Amino acid sequence: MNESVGQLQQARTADSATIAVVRGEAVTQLPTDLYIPPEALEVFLETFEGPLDLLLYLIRRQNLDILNIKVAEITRQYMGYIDLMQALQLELAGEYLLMAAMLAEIKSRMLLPRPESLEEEEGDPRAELIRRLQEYEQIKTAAEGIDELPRMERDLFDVAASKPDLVKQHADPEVDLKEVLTALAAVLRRAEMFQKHEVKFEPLSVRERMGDVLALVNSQDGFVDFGDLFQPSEGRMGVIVTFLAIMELVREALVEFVQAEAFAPIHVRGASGVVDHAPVFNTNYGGEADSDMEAAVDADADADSDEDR
Amino acid sequence: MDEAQIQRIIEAALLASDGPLTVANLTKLFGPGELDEENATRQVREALKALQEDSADRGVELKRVASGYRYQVRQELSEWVSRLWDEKPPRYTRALLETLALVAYKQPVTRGDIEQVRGVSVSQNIMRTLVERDWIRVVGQREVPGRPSLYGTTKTFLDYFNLQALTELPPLAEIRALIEPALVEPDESITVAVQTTDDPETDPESADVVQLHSGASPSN
Amino acid sequence: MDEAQIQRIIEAALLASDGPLTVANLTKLFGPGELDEENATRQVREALKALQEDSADRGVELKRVASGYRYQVRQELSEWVSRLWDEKPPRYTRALLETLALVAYKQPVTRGDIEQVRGVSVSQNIMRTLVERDWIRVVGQREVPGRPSLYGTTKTFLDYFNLQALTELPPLAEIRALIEPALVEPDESITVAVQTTDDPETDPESADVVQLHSGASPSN
Repeated sequence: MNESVGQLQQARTADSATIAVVRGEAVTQLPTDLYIPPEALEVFLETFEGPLDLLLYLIRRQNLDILNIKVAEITRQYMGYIDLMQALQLELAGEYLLMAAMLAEIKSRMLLPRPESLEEEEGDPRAELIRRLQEYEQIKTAAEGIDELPRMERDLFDVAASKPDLVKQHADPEVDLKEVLTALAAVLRRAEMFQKHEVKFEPLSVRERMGDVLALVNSQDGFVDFGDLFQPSEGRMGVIVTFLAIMELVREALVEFVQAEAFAPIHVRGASGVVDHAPVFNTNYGGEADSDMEAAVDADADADSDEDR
Repeated sequence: MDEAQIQRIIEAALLASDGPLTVANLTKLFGPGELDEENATRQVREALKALQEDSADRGVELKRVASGYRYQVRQELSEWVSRLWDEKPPRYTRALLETLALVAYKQPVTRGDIEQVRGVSVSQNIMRTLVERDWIRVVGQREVPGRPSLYGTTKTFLDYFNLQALTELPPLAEIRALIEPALVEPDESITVAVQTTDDPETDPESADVVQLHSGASPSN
Repeated sequence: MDEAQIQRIIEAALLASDGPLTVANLTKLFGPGELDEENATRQVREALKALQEDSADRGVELKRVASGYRYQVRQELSEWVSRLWDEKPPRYTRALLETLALVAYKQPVTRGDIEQVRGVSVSQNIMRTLVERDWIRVVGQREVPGRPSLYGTTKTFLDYFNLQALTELPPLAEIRALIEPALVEPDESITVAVQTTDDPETDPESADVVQLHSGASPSN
């Protein structure tokens, strides 16, 4: 019997006179190999995490190899505890009784001679118990290992400096091009439900150039030399696209041509909405020609040819 | 206890504490005999001074405030540090994305043109947002009553979506295929999925699935 | 941006942040052009390395854990720093630690698996505590009748125990080691903490801890 249990027992005997205990001596009512006084038994029991833990303790206390359990002896001790707990009317978890039954069964099987064939079939009745004990001890050790790891709040502490005044930053939403295309698909579906005619789109190259031309015309006080709209460096394709863009702008009455007299320089200006200059280029740019023009572009430029009609 | 250790303890305590600590608070951290009994306060003050000098060129500085000493992040770094708390940017509405798509594919267009195709009115707000983002711009006016603005896309728009020119946008045929998927070959269809929000935490190095080796030496 | 400034910003961010930050988090703090576009990650890693070296002799250390980098008080200074608080750090029962160990080493596991190994029922309370601390979480269901939840550990668990990955857990003892009697010292004692229920006056150091000596040596 050790000191702390002794102290505990002394503390407890003050209000519990059921069993007299002499310090350092095993109590007569208890099995001789139990070194725990009954007063301490409840605390003792609470220190175990269950029947496997208690069994492990009993085995370790005898310095026994798990593989070499003297089942009879361990069973006797284990039963001793169970009896004692019941005698003291301690609340006993069902798992302890289950283990008691298992131990009793193993013990009886060890004692009874069995036909060899059956023995081979079922193996050592202790094997399952040993496996469980090993598995449990492994986890018990692992839990102790985790408990020893340096951890926050006990061995390590989080640190923080006080924050500066935060600068409120406004971020623009991110958009994936696919989202834009999905949105377009949705709007096209809707448009086709509501409208008889197909929504018509010009080739994108022309559309883009239309915007550029319009912006250029408007940036130059709405008056630009026709020739200045073309970039010879873009080559034939570029010139055609620009030309188509100007034609389309004229057709949509967004720009108009101005020529002072025959063979004079042609100028392009933002449409005024009022036709007041005498020689104005023909703005009656028909739909048929439109398709021809686009066909021309398609024939020349692969990049544009896949545009939907 | 040597000065370096006193400084280490004070630095650690100031950073671990939830609020500022006074010289008295700090002095109490030391056990009997760890500071000179007569000079304890002076020793702590000297350590604070040394730590203050030491932090002169660092990201945090040791400051004395009304209720004691504390480490604080340098105000001039707040521009960067603030980004830790940046709110996720809001997402654009479907109406805005549709409007943007129509400007891109049908430019130059007026708001009225867009409304006609979408079948619903386009709020001035949407146009303003797109202009402020510098994705669309006014390229002119249509000479009809009211002289509505004509919109086109900008260079910024192309840059944002990583396009050299509008012609790099998928042709409308592909967009239409999104409506009638049956018409395209399965492996030709472009997969269009709205990106789910990315998890900014994701670090490829710290995956959740880890192999457990029992007995193996821990990897770095 | 020069290295010193990158280091200052990263140090400030790590000290201002409420939790660990990944390299990706840190890289995002910088605006366009502030880091080399191609080497941004490497620059951040180098700054972290420099800060780690720089903190070698200070009160706090820069440590990498599962969910990123964080500054923390050096373990050897916890003796002093813990005096800042009156409260004792939380203690965990053996039942909780064994349950945690089973989830950590055998994940994914069901409550039934845990009960099987421990030989006793696992209280709902323990599972709830572990989930609320965000140390374990449900990672799926086992496809058997009743579809019991499968549990696994989280990054928060690793962070709390100062680990980068599960592989850093102490290796599970070999089964063979368990059955060598030589490993058990005769007078090895089991220290067991018994949780008291409600008496706040009780000093945990005295009454609640019972020494159970497995050896036979009687004390005087």
